[in-house]
Formats: sequence, C-alpha cells, structure tokens
Amino acid sequence: MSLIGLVRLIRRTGRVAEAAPPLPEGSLGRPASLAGSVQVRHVDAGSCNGCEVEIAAAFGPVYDAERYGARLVASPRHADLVLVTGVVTRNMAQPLRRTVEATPRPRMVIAVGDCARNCGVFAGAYGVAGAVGDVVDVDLEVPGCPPEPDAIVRALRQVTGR
Amino acid sequence: MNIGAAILATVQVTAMVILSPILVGLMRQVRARMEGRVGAGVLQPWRDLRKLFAKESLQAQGTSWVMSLGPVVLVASSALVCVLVPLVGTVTFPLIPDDLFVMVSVLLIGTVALALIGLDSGSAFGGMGSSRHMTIAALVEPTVLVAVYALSIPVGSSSLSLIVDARLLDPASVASPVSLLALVALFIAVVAETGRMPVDNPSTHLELTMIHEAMVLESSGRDLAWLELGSWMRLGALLGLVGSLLVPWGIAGDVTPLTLLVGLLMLIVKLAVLGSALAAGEVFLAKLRLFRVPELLAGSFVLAFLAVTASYFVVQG
Amino acid sequence: MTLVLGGLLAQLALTCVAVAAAVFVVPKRRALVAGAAVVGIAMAGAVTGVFALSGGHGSLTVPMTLPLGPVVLAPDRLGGFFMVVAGLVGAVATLYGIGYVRGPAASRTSWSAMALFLLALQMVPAAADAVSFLLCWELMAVASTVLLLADHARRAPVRSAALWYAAMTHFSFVMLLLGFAVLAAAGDGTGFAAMARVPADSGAASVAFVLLIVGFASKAGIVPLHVWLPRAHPEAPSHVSAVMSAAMVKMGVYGALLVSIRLLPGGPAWWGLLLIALGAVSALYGILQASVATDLKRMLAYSTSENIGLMYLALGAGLLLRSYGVTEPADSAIAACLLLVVGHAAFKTTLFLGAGSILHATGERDLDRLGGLGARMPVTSAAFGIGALGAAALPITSGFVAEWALLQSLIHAPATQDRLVAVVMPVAVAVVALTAGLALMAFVKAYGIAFLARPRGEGAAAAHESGLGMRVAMGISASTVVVLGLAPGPVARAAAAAADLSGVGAVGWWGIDLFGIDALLDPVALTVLAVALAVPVVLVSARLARRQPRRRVDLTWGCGGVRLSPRMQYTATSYAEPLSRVFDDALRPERDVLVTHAGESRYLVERVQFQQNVGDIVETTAYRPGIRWMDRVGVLARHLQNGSIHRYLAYAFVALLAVLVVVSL
Amino acid sequence: MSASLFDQLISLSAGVLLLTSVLLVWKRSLIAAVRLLALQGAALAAMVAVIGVFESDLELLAVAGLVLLLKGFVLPFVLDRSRVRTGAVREETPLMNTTSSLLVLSLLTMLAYLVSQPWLALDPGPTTAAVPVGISLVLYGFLILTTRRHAISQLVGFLVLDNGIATVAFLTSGGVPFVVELGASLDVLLVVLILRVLGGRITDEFGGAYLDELTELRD
Repeated sequence: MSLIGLVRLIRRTGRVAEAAPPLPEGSLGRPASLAGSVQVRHVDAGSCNGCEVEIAAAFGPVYDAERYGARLVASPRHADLVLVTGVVTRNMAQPLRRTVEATPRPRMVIAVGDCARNCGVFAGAYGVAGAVGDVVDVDLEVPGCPPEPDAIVRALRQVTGR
Repeated sequence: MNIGAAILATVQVTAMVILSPILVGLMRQVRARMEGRVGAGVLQPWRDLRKLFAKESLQAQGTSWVMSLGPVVLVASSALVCVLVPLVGTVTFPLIPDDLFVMVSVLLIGTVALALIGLDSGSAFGGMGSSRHMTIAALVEPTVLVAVYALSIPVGSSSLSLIVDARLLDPASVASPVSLLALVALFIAVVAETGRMPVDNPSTHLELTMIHEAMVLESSGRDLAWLELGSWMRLGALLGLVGSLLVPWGIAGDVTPLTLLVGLLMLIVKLAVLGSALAAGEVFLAKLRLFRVPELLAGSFVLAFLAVTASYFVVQG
Repeated sequence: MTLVLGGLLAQLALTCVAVAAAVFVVPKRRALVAGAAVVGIAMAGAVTGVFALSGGHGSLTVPMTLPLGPVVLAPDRLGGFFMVVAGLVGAVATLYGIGYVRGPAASRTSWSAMALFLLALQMVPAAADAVSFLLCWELMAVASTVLLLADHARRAPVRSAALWYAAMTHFSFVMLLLGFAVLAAAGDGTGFAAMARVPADSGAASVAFVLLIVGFASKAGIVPLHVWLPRAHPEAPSHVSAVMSAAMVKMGVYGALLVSIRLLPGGPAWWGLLLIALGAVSALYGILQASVATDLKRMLAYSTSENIGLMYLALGAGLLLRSYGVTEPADSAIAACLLLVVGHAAFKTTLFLGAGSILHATGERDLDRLGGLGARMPVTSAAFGIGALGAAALPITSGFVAEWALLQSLIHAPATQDRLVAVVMPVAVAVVALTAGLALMAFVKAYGIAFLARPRGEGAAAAHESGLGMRVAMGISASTVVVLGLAPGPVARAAAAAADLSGVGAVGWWGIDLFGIDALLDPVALTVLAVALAVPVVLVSARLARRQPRRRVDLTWGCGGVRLSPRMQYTATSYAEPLSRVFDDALRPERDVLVTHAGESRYLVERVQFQQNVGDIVETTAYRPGIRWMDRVGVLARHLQNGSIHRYLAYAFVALLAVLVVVSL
Repeated sequence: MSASLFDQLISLSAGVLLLTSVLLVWKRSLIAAVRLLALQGAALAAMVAVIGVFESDLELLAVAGLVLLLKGFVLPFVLDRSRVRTGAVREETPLMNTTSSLLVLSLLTMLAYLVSQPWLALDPGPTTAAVPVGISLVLYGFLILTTRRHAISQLVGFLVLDNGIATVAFLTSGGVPFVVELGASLDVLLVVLILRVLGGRITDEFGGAYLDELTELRD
C-alpha cells in the first residue's frame, strides 16, 4: 500500500477501540506492586488454539488490553503473569513448571479456558497430564470454551486494577 | 564555570531520567493512536519501571557478575552521554569538553555492556542478539564519525557546544545542504544505534527477529529496569542531540534560572516533536531483513560522505 | 661515562650473565635465574631509553671481527622512546615467562635466545649507522626464529610457521639492505648523519624510501606482507608472542619513523599517501580477519596487523600534512602514531599474556571450545578484559586516547585547502571508524565467548587460575593499560620530545592537550564525572538488593526447554557469521554443509554437518602462485647439482674461464 | 534577486539533483525511480529558471519551461507507461549489490569533485561550485547503465546521464541556445520513444525485458 493510501486508511479508520467497560469488582489478593503494570507471558500447554485466537483479540485494537497496563512479553523473566491455555499435555508439564519458575516474584498464574481449568473435553485423554492447577498453583481462572476476549480483559484488569 | 557546568549537568541528567520514559510512552501512544487503539498512556513506562524496581532479580546458573554490573554500566554511560550532549545548555566543564568522539565512545561502552549481557546469559537468543547488535554497531560507526567530521568542518572543532553555538550565530548554516545531509545521515545512525524501525522492531515477540530484546531476554527485576532506563536515556539523548543541532534556538548559553527554564521547555518540545515524528514514521515502515540493513547503513554513509566532500569544496571552492 | 653509555654497557653485561645462567644453571632453577637476568636486560634497556629520551648522549662502539666495521650504538630521543617501550614489554613478558615456560621453551637454547632477542630489541633503536642497524636487525630476526622454533619437534605447524617467518624476515632484510645501500651511495657514508644529508626530493631518496618502507612493512606485518604474523604468533610460546607483537613488530614502525622524519624529512606528498594506503588496507583487512577468526592467538595476530596499519596511517597523514606545510595537525598525527605504539604495546602484551594463561589452563586456543573462564580464572579474566577494552579503543584505556588523537588530527586537516587532502581525509576517517567498530565487535566476541556463559569444551570446564608470577605479570600490564588511559599526558610529552613535535603537550599532570589543534582530553576528569554519575545508580541498586535479594535459579531461559546443553550457546563462529556474510566478497569463506538423510527419505535428516574455513585471501591469491613458481625453479635447479664431482669441478672451471675472459676484456 | 539568495537557490537545486540521483542508485523500485526522475527533472528546470531570473534572460526561462515539461512530465510519463506495459515493479537482480554500488557511488563523487577542480579554480562562484554535481550525475548515470539489467533501469540511467550533461552545460556556459536545447531534448525524447517501442515489442515477444536475456537475440 502506498504511503498516501496508508495515511488515508489511518484517517478513515480513526479509533476502533471500544469504550472501556467499568472496572470489575476485583476481590483478588493481588500484589500491590503490580498495580497499573502487568507484563504477560503466554504459555500454550496443549491448547486447540481457540483460546489463542481470543487472547490475540483481547490484545488487538478492538478490546485493547494494553490500555489497562497489560502487555505481552517475550520472556518469563520480564513477566509478572503467566497466562496458561489448554490442558497440560505430558510433554508440556515440565516446560510449564520451568516457565513459572523462571518468572520473578511476585508473580501470578491465570488459567484461561475450560481445558486449563478442568481439562474440558480432553479429560482422561492419554496424552494429558492434567489441568493447569494440577501442575502449578493457579491464582485466577477464566471460564469459557473459548472465553470471550471481554472475559480475558476483565481478568487482566482485576490484576492491573485499571 | 565549573559550578555552572555542574548545575547544568545535574539538570540535564535529571531531566533525561524523568523525561526519557515519558518520551517512550509518548512514542508508544502515538503509535497506538495511529493503529486505532487507545494506548496505555504516556506514563506507562514509568509504571513499568516502578514495578520492575520492586521485583526480584533472578540469576541463572552459569551467568556471572556481568548480569548485575552490566545494567549499571549501561545507565551510567547513558547518564554520561546526557551530560556530554548539549541538551539544555552549552556550558561545559573546562577539562571535559563535550567532544563528539568522546561522546561516541562513551555510548559504545553502553553498547558493549549490552552485548556482554547478551553473551553472558549463555542462551542461543542472547548470543544472537549480541552478535547482530555488534555487527550493526560496527557498521554504524563510519556513518557516525564521518557525519561528525562533516559537522566539525565549519567550526574546526568536534566540540558539540561550539558546533551548536556556531549554528545559533549563523542560522542559515542549519539549512545548508551540507548540514542537512549530515543530519539525515546522523539520524539514520541514531535509528540504527537505538534499535528502532526499520533496523529493529522494539515491540516484537518473536525471538528470531530480535536484536535489542534478545539480549535482555534473561534479565529480570531491577536489572531489566536499569537496562530499559539506560536504553531509553540513550534514545532520548541522541534525539535531543539531533534536536539541538536541527533547532539550536532556546538552548542556554549561560546558567541562570530563566535560561535553564527556557532551555528545558525547548528540550521538552523538541523531544516531543521528534519522538512523535519518529513514532509516526515507524508506522509506515516494515522491519528490514537483517542482511539488508548494511544497504541502509551504506546509504547513510554515502550521505555523510557527500556532506564532507561537498563542505570541503563549497567552503573553499 | 654518561648514563646512556652505562646503560648500554649494563645491558651487554647482563646479557652475558643471562646466557651463562641459561647454559650453566640446573634446569630446576634455570627459569628463575636466567629469567631474572633477562628481566634485568629489559629493565636496563628501559632505563637507558629513559636517559636517551630525556636528552642524554652516549655512544658505544663494539668492535667486530667481521670486515664490516664496528657496531656503533648511540640512541637518540626517538630511539630512546622505542627502547623504553621494548624494554618494559620485554620485562613484563619475561616475568610472565618465568612461570609459564615448560618443556622445550624452558631449554638452554630458548633462554639464551630470549636474552639475545631482548638485547637486539634494544640495539636496533640504538644503532647509529646502517651497518650496525642491519646487524642488530639480523640478530633480532635470528633470535626470534630460534624462540619460535622452541616446540618444533612436537608440532608440525611450528616448523611451517618458522619457515614463513624466516622467509619473510629475510625478504625484509634484503629490502633494507638495498634501501640503505642506495642511501649510503647517495649520501656518501653509512652513518645515519651522512644519510640525512640526502635531499628528500631526489630520485635516490624516493627509491630508498620505497625499498626501506617495504622492508619495514614486512617486519611490521602490513598487508600484503603480513602472512607470517597469523602463523608465527599462534605457534610461538605466548610470552614470546607478546614480545614479538608488542615490541618487535614496532621496530617496523620505528624504521618507518626513522626513514621518514629523521633520515629523509620533508618528503613529497606521495610518500604520505603511500603510507596511508598501506595503513588503511592493513587496518581494514587485519580487523576483518580478526573479527571472523576463531583461534584466539591468530585473532590477536591479525589485530596486530590492524594496529600497525593505524600507526602507518597516522604517520602517513602526518607526512602528507607536513608536505603541505600544515605543521600542527601533522605533528598531532605523528603524536597519535607514537601514542598508538605505546597503547598497543600495553594492551597487546596483556592480551597475549592472557591468551597464554588460557592456553596454559585449558590447552585450547580455539574460542569455539572455551567459555565460562570468568569464574574459573578471575585474574586472567580481569586482565584480558582490560586488554580487550584497550584493543577496542574504549575509554579509559590507552587505546582510546591514541585513537582519539588520531581522529582529532585527521579532522583538522581542512586547514590545507587542498583537494587531495580533501579526498583522502574523509576516507581515512571512515577507515579508522570502520576499523574501530569492527575491533569492538572482535574483542567483545573474544572476551564474551571465552570468559562468559558456560564452558563449551572439557578443557574450559577443567580450567584453573595460573601461577603467581603469571598473575603478577598480567596485573602489571593490565594496570599499565588503565594508567596510560588515565594519564596520557606524560606519554604525549615524551612523544613530543621524541619526534620533536610542536603543539602537543599535557594539561595538568595527566591530561593530553593537542593545543596545536585546540583539542584536549582529561581522562581523569571524565572518569570522576562517570563515577559521580554511577554512584547514585549503585546506591539505589544496593538498597534494592537489600530489600529484594537476588534469587539463584538453575537454568537460563530457553523457552522452557528441558535439554539445554552448553553446545546451544553462540560460538565465536556463529557470532561472526552476520559479519562474514556482509563482508563475503572480502573474506571469501569456504562453507560446506553436508546433509545426511535418514534412509531414503528426502525429508528426514539424520545429521547436518557445517564446516567453515576462512583462509587468508592474500596468501592464497598472491603468495601461492609465487611459491609454486619457485618450487618449479627449485626442481630445475636440482639438475645443476647431481652429486657428480666432475660436474662441480667443471662449474669451477667454467667460472674461472669466465673470470679470465672478463678480466681480459 | 539578491546574490545570496541566488547562491542558496542554486545550491539547493544542485543538492536536490544530487540527492535524487543517490536515491536512484539506492532504490531498486522502478516506480520510485520514475518519480525520482520526475523530481530530478523539476530540480533541473528550477535551476535553469533561477539562472534565467538572475540574469534576466527570457530565452533561458523558456528553456526552463521546456525542460520542466519534457523532463518533469513527458519523459517520466512515457517511462511509466512502458514500465506498466512490461509489468515490472522492481529491478530484481542488479549486477552489483546495493551496498557496493553505494560505496562505488561515494568514490565516483570524489572523482567528480577532483576532476572539476580546474573549473572551480578558474571561475569561483555559485554556478561553478555546482558543476561537480553535474559531473557526478553523468558518472552515476553510467553506473546505473552498467550495473542494472532491466531495460527500464537502463532508460533511467540514460536519462540521469543526460540530466548530468544538461546540468554541466547550463552551469558552465550560462545557458544553451534555445534551438540547441530544443533539438537535444527532442533527440532524447525520440530515443526514449524508440526504446520504449522496442522494449514493449520485446516484452510481448519474450515476456521479459532483462538485458541478459536479450543477448540471446543475436543468435
């Protein structure tokens, strides 16, 4: 696309982010130091990628989770929050533990989606090691198969408090 | 003279420590708005820093003191650059002229600290980032020094404050082709050196395309906070340098409360304008393939070189 | 008896003592006793140099049985400067050698050769006429060849390296002989004073200049005459490499200075251009090779080529500017050349001694197998790190000051108002800048790969710190790098005195002031400022560390991977890969990728093998054909000599007839 | 027009000429090349116009109009049409990579400044100070001609060369007679049109306009 075309597109599009819903009532025992700024590391422990699509949407322009101070990062060393999706498969159990261990404290773990909470439809399958809660300590769960971006954003806002 | 210079140095460093995260916040905000987002607000980098300072730092087995000392060195070198560059005023310590060559080498100390941090982590990512970072730093060097040469010819000195003062006296010289060529070359070098588009994508999550991020993947807590602050201060100081060379007006020639205030306000305006322009420009660019970066740098080198050649012949021809 | 004369005599006496000690002391104590005497020679040399530099006079005539006349030693200021450098380097390296030498490097021959080598290094800059100069030069060459050959029985590469070295050093000797012969004929005398009477714009002077510069450049390791350097330095014992690289190679620079500012001052502009061209090519090629090299000592050898290139470039710039009558920038450039000499001597000694310690502790020179030595060898790590900072020309080291002075003098060239200068100087600045950038890359690679992260090989994992003597020697040379970087003022004054430069001096006690071009640098003030800025950062860090201590974890982050092996780290080869791709045309690396497929499948790979070899393109394209040609000539010449006594008698007869015919004509 | 303003305007237009030709060597996009060429033509016309106004020479102003029309609009338009016809967007594989050609470029500039030194010494002034720019343009044109492989790039190189010659001519002789300029311009136009027709035909026949492939035509 040419430069001028892009300028036109930007001007035509304007703001796509939806108006921010009211701050959810969070009764979460979150660490005070995470207020306003939460870096998120996402771990796919064996998901069908449905939740990934929703997470991408949550951080996309429409829901714009970044405006509440949450940001996806590339390394758990930079993260405060581990966002886990999917059932934990046998091959991913150890990497998941390592990822949480590699995150500096204070840290939190959020299990996103039904699979992550209770194995969902995959419960009892041969390659499944268990739900996320069976492998690492989970602070917050987001139900849904897959959860709506709104739900994910709500959970993140409970942590950032914005 | 010494007291004035000390006051000015303090003002410049303090201003840059406070302003550079806000500058980065502003740049992210401009970008977010152009993408149709709301954005996290200009103060978000400061919130991130506050949080990082309160977090613990991890040290993996096999890593060494470089992991903890490197960030401090980076911040100190950035702070020294902030003193050496005429951002608010042109008053200098008599024994420490704000020599451009000295400034560049102080900047390189920070570059080396970052590269060593990348290598020390002992992961493939760190090494990769470090290797790319140093390759680019090596190739940027000719552009920077030849541009410095071009800027120094009219005043016969590589001292920044003399160059800025000369531009204040003769405003027409700012718009001369020689000066513009040198500034464009310098600007490309600044973009490459601070890891902005199109050389490096500061917001990438894909390890294989990273340069700067890959080196700091292993750092956490306050180490990461220092690294971020140091890199942002570099960006701020270099943009401020380009600003002072491009628009020298308002810069304090002596140290009084009024001149300092004017200088500070001008600095804020310059940084805001340049930062917004840079961020807006980045929206239109895609990251270059790593092996096409030398083309960009060769191009900027040619511009700097043309500036030198032309200035010789224009001045004396 | 003057002080200089006394110093010279003391050196000769100490050499006799050292050789006697090497021959007669039992092997167990040999290193200590002979080593102490050799340190004495070097220190005496340095002290003599100081006397000569401060204007002392003295002349020593050593009678010789050869029909060439006596050897006359009478160092002037410039010679004194180089005597100090060579003496200090020799002393530190020998101190290191006492603890370092093992096996053949500790033999009688080696210690005697070391004594003679250091003596020759003192006598070359002290020589007062061409014949003495050439004799000392030859002594230096022979002694260093013997030292290089120390380990020839066990390792074949040593023999090949020595052969290359001997060939190149004799090529250098022949060139010098011819050059001095031309000068002696034109000036009617072999003394330097007589030669200095030859007008610099005469044809003979130009011929002599080119011959002498070629001779000195080949000793100095200037591209394309550098081929012996990357072979000899890795194979010689490390303390010998240090002396060769930091002191002996500098004699090539001394020679160039001798010719261009003492014997034939005021030469035409093209002399300067020749030196700039040689220096620029050498600096760029040397540092490119250094940044892709994986053998640590080979890398240091190429870096020597680079640094000597910068010295030639600085000298060339000085000559070029002088020929246009612009004295101050010219003098600053020559001062930069001398600062580079001193700076390079300091950091290259440190680096070679550090490399020696690594070799000693791990048995490895290959960077790809090193790693994690920082924790195992803290002193070596610190010393090598400081040396690497110096080589990368970062503040506050000796390398930085020298490069700063060079750049300053280059950018003040516009005063000449000449188009040639206008074209040459930007190119020179660009070359120096690219060289500095690549040097940064090369030494970050060397230090980071060798000392940081985890060991890549068994040798590195089992490494241990070296002995006390070696550590002390490394400590001395590393602190010299920092001290020279902090206080370049005295060196600048010495340089100004040595080469009779105007516009170069010191500010305060330690700062350097190129007042001729209005540029000053006070590293101490800069350091104070830097420390003042770092203190708050450190305080905040310490406070945070008390509140939230560092937590140790097992693994570095590798995407949660379970099998993280040290082989997954970046190596020196992979570190330089982007660079070797960018400069593909200049380096022409040979790459082989061998893919073994699993069974019949095209998609399943069993094994991938990668091989890369970065050769020396100058050697393969310029030298190999020449060597092949000489081989063929040699084969033909064999027909002349077939062992038949009749044929030899016939040769003699033919020669007699020829002489008679010539006489009768 | 004051002398200093004249000075500034001449060096500004010379700077644009130089910058556009550097970018022409740098960029491989043919679309950008056509636009840059148009800009270059406009800069050349501006330079002629400035000289015309300064010397109050009506004929020169007419020449400036002609140059603007031809080099700023007609030639780029023709070039763009043939580019669209060949369907080419980028110069895919030049004979010399961009980095090397940029370095060669700086050497060529140096050479241009060196050889034009006698002119500068002879008659120092703002117009002669810009002569090296013209010579640089000639050299850049040759560089493009020798290193590019697409027929459109060849035309671009040819036009840069022509612009260089025109720049030198205007700067040194203080103007070319209108008739001569008219004739030269028409020649250039004719060459471009012929090449365009040829290139179009070749594309139709062979499906590409790379010069390497054209060598096969000999057989």
